[in-house]
Amino acid sequence: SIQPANDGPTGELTHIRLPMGYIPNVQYAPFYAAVEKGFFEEYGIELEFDYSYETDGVALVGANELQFSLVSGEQVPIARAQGLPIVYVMAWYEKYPVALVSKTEQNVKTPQDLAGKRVALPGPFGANYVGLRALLGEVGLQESDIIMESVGFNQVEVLATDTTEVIVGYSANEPIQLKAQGYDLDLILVSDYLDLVSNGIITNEKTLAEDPELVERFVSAALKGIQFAVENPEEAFQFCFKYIEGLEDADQDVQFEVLQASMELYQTDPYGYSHPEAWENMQGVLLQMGLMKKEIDLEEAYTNEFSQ
Amino acid sequence: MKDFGVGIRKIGFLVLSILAGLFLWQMFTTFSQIPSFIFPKPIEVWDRLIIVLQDGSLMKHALITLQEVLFGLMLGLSAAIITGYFLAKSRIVERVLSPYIVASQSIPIVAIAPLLVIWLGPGIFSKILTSALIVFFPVLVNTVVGLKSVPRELYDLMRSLQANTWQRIIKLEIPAAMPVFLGGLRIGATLSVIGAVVGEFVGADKGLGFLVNVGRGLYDTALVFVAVFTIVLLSLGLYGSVIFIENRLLSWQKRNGD
Amino acid sequence: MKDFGVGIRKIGFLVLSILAGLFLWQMFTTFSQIPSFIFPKPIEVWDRLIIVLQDGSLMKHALITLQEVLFGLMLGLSAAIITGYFLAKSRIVERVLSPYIVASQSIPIVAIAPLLVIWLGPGIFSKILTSALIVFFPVLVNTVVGLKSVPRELYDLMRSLQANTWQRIIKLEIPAAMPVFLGGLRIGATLSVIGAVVGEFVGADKGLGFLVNVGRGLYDTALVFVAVFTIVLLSLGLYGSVIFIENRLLSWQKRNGD
Amino acid sequence: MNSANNHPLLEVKDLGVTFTDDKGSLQALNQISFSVDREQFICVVGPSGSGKSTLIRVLAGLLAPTSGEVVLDGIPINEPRQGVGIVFQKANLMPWRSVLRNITLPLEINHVPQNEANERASELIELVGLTGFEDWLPHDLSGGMLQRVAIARSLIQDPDLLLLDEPFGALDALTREKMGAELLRIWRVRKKTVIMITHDISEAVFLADRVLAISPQPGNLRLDLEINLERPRQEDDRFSPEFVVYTQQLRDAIR
Amino acid sequence: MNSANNHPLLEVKDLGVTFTDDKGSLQALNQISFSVDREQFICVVGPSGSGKSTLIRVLAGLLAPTSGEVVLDGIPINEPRQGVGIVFQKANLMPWRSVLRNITLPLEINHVPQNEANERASELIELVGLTGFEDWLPHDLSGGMLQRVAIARSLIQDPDLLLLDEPFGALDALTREKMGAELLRIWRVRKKTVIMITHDISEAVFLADRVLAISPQPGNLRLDLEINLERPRQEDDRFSPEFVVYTQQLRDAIR
Ligand SMILES: Nc1ncnc2c1ncn2[C@@H]1O[C@H](COP(=O)(O)OP(=O)(O)OP(=O)(O)O)[C@@H](O)[C@H]1O
Ligand SMILES: Nc1ncnc2c1ncn2[C@@H]1O[C@H](COP(=O)(O)OP(=O)(O)OP(=O)(O)O)[C@@H](O)[C@H]1O
Ligand SMILES: [Mg+2]
Ligand SMILES: [Mg+2]
Repeated sequence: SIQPANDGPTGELTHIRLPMGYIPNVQYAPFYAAVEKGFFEEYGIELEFDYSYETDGVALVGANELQFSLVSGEQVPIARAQGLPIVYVMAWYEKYPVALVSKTEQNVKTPQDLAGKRVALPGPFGANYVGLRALLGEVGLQESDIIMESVGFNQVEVLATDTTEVIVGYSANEPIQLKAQGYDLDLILVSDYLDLVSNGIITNEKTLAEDPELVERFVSAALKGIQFAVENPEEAFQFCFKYIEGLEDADQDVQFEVLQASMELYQTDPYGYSHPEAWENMQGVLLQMGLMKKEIDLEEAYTNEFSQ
Repeated sequence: MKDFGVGIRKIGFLVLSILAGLFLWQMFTTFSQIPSFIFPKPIEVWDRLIIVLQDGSLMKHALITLQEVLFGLMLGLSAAIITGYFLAKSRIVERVLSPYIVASQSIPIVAIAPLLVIWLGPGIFSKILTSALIVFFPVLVNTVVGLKSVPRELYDLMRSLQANTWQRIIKLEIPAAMPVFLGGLRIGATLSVIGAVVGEFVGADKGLGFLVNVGRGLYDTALVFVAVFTIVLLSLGLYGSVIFIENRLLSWQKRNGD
Repeated sequence: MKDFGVGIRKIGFLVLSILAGLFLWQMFTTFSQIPSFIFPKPIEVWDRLIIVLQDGSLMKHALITLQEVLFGLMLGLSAAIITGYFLAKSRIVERVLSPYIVASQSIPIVAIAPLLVIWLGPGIFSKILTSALIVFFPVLVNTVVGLKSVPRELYDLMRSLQANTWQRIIKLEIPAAMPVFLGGLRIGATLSVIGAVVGEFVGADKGLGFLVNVGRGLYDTALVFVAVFTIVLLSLGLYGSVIFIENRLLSWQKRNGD
Repeated sequence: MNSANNHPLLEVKDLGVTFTDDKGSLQALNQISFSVDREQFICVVGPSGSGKSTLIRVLAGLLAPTSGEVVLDGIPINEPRQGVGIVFQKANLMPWRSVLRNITLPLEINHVPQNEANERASELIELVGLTGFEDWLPHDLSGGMLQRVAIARSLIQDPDLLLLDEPFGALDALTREKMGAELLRIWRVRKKTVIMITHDISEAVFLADRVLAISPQPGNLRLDLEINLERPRQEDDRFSPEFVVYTQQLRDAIR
Repeated sequence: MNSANNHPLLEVKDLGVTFTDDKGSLQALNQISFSVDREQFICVVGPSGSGKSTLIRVLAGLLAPTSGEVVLDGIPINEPRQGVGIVFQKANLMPWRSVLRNITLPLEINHVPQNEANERASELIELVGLTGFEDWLPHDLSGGMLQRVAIARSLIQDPDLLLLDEPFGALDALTREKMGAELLRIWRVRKKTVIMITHDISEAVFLADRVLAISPQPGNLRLDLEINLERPRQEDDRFSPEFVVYTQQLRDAIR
């Protein structure tokens, strides 16, 4: 396997633009750390963050306009089913990050308690919806057993104002913001009930076939960042300030908590590894939901070749 | 006979125009390097269209959006006409309200999305509002400009005939301001669709905007195109209606222009 | 002296209008049940404003957006004026192009975002384009309506004076179409800001739209408000510039209207 | 206005009108005083820009005088009044209305049923010689035809007081004479009061009981000339010595 | 147009104009033929709607005839020509231009330097009696003043052929006479050809070398009358027997 060049960058750096899927955020601390600590440079990569919409990243990688993207797990089977030649090459999260959040007075402790509740999510698409449906299916509930409300990305606001009873969100984001506002919450984590493929790095088949060495360099650097962040959360957090506008002025405790909560979801042993059963589960859920019309060959969808 | 001939010719132009578009599209997808999940071929979109037509889902979403658009258009129009009238008539009202009106135009909807959801719920109302909001301004401005273009001599005439306010509005101001006003309506009608669709993007589980979101989420670009075309069709339909009204109401001006 | 007095009064109205707005806002936040991370109080927004002013970040983003808006406005305006001229002159051009122009207005930007990124890159161009696109239509329509309102007799006059095309445009069509055209510009200038901001929402790492996104991501609602106000201010500035131009160019009409 | 009493129908007292704008001010009318009895036919002559149209606008209640007062039927005028028909110097037609609908506009405003309105209009259309042009739009008419539409419109309500600002300005000599004769007939039969601006002194003398001559800038009433020619007047009267004297007097007044 | 040869300046041959729209068609002019020599002063009279303005529009090259032909200086007219000055029946001023800028418009179009243009304009402004109103906008002028601006504008290029469509329509008798006299003077001194529409038969006879009388619908050339009164003519000529005969002939022609 490829070793970092000992004496720093020798030749030209490969420029990589990485779609992050969201705006600058502390959850990306491992990547910021990897850049700041020079890991990417060590592997001959000059990294540029791109905060466009998630699906853009998948499409652009699929079209070989870009080599890599950071995506949410369910996107990979969905996109491959549509013929996008993308391959998942590195798991960043082990646990599916979606959670159902409610104020404690609602008494929603288990998925069964959801029956008859008003559940708000951005809309019937994306990771939140997949997480919700997976959870409901796991405990034998139907979508019609709950009252689903599409509120856009305003879950925090609608829960805070009791416009709804339960929200679906990322466990490392919405609940922490709400707790910071002083609300007492119950969380139901999807990952407690079912293993699903979670966020990671994709590339496309062409890059994988023609330049596997680039993929290896990229994944290695990223993994080094993750490892660094896990071992030095405080320091990783400090790196965020350079990348996230307005972080100095935000509530830093909350933000640090966001980082810690995401770290609980990381895939650490081994770094970058994605579990085959999580893939099977994901495919099953997506097929059942009708988000995929036909089964795909999961072997082509991901590889653990680069995990460490 | 004559009118009929003109109608045929108009439709001929439309068909020609559409065929030319289809041809360019086919050429483009054939010769460019862009994969079809980013830019599908006409035939793929056609197949997808047949499917959503047969299962009725396109119709369902289109009707929802149409409903939002029509209500939004009505709301935006009424608000714009009434406000426009007072703005054109009173300097003070104009000075006090203008900044707020301009402000209301430039506030990005996503920025106030939480408030919309909290106040109006996740249903159809927030979409009607976003549609109305975007319709409002062009119609307002053209109402004001149109009213200001009413010849002063005709005001004198109406005054001398002791027309009351209502008659002055109906018999003078409305017909005289109509050409410019209808220009505003053209803009407003077209924008109303995009307003409703944007409202749906922010958060919805039905409507054509939602369908675009679904298509994007599933990398089903053909579906995205089907939804977009339906949106465009809706716009064209509304635009066509305005043109139809123009042809009716402004025939006196047409003769002049031609 | 007289003009000066009028200026003072205009500013007075603006200040009054803003104070009234602030008062309503304060009342609203005090008496409503909405928590301040959803709808902050004026003072919180003020504090946040001071911070981003001092660290220069507001300025930085505002300048980016301003740049996009100005380029977008220029691009949209030029395209609209040129197209509008030909549409007003030629029925055939109008019939063939109209459907595409209306279509271009109603295609949701997010639906073609990947294409924009592929063709224009993630930089400033896609925002200029979204801004230009939204400016285009209202200006176009009002250009056409304005040109159609040029009195036929004055065309006769210019013909009899053997004015060439260019002189006819400069000396007749531009001044005669100006009132309606400027109405379109008012709409276009206001929309240009929202166009650029929408472009930034879809994907950017600078600009005021991005700042709104950042604020929302951090649940820093005060920052969202600061960004939104800056956006509004930009719009008001552009709108004010158009009004300024109107006052200059249309003084001959003002006298009529008052 | 039908109250039969012996004070004059219209009294103009020390009327002054000054237009002011940023470029300064212009005194259009200065200290004009005259009064008009019921059923009189008054003509106003004066050079271009002397304030004739301005006077008509004040009498119509469309323009508030800067000084002085106008009393119509005992009540000071400050807004347009019922029973007054006006022909403006510009035809002032609505371009979106046909000849017929332009003429019936005043009736529409007074909620006269359309049938009746059309009937009354068709008489007047014949009177002004526009039969066959009922459905035409103003754009397609000649200058004189437009003016005739405006005249018909002013007559349709059978007003007691007619204010006419160069109603025959765009008419050819013959139509002009014919319309003048018609106007005289209407005036006599229907017992109207007429105040008419004309730039044709001979026409003024031929038609009027009294001719007012206004001098320009500021518009002063130079001459208030009673025309004592017997009625009905004949075309040949134009060559009578009195006629020539009246004409000469007026010419001199506005020179 | 300055080529001195002996064919007539303007030849109108079998000219016909028909307006057609959805409501049917209207024949405005029918088989009109006449010719105009260099430096002639022609007046055209005819009832309202007889097609006089239509004739002027054809002569100006603004309207293509439906049949027949118009030859100016040997070349058939199919577009406006250099050296022709036009006064339209409506003043046709640009409302956004001041009196001065309206008058200098033709010079602007011919790239005459502004200084020179202003100089030439100020002479004409004096001629039409608008000194002091140079910076006024059309909105603030009286009807007659607007027309005087239009006259000044038509003269500023010193055209060889003047086409005037009721140029004095909105002018009072005195101004009218004064302007008529000025026009005659300009015509004589500058050796122009003038074709002028008027609705005043006496004015036509007084001014013209020849008067054309058009009858209405369809407009036919009824009479082409040579006026053999000596020049310069005096106001008193109006009362001469020949004058009265001419007048009577024309009256009869257009009746
Ligand atoms: N654009 C047009 N379309 C249809 N008919 C027209 C048009 N212009 C003029 N006409 C008709 O042609 C006839 C002659 O019009 P024209 O303007 O030449 O008359 P004119 O002799 O100038 O009358 P006036 O003395 O009233 O100005 C009229 O019956 C008029 O309605
Ligand atoms: N709205 C106005 N603002 C400023 N000045 C005006 C306005 N209206 C008229 N005037 C001026 O008042 C004077 C008298 O105008 P008015 O229209 O009454 O003249 P008139 O006697 O009707 O002339 P004409 O016979 O040419 O129609 C003119 O000098 C004119 O410029
Ligand atoms: Mg007047
Ligand atoms: Mg005419």
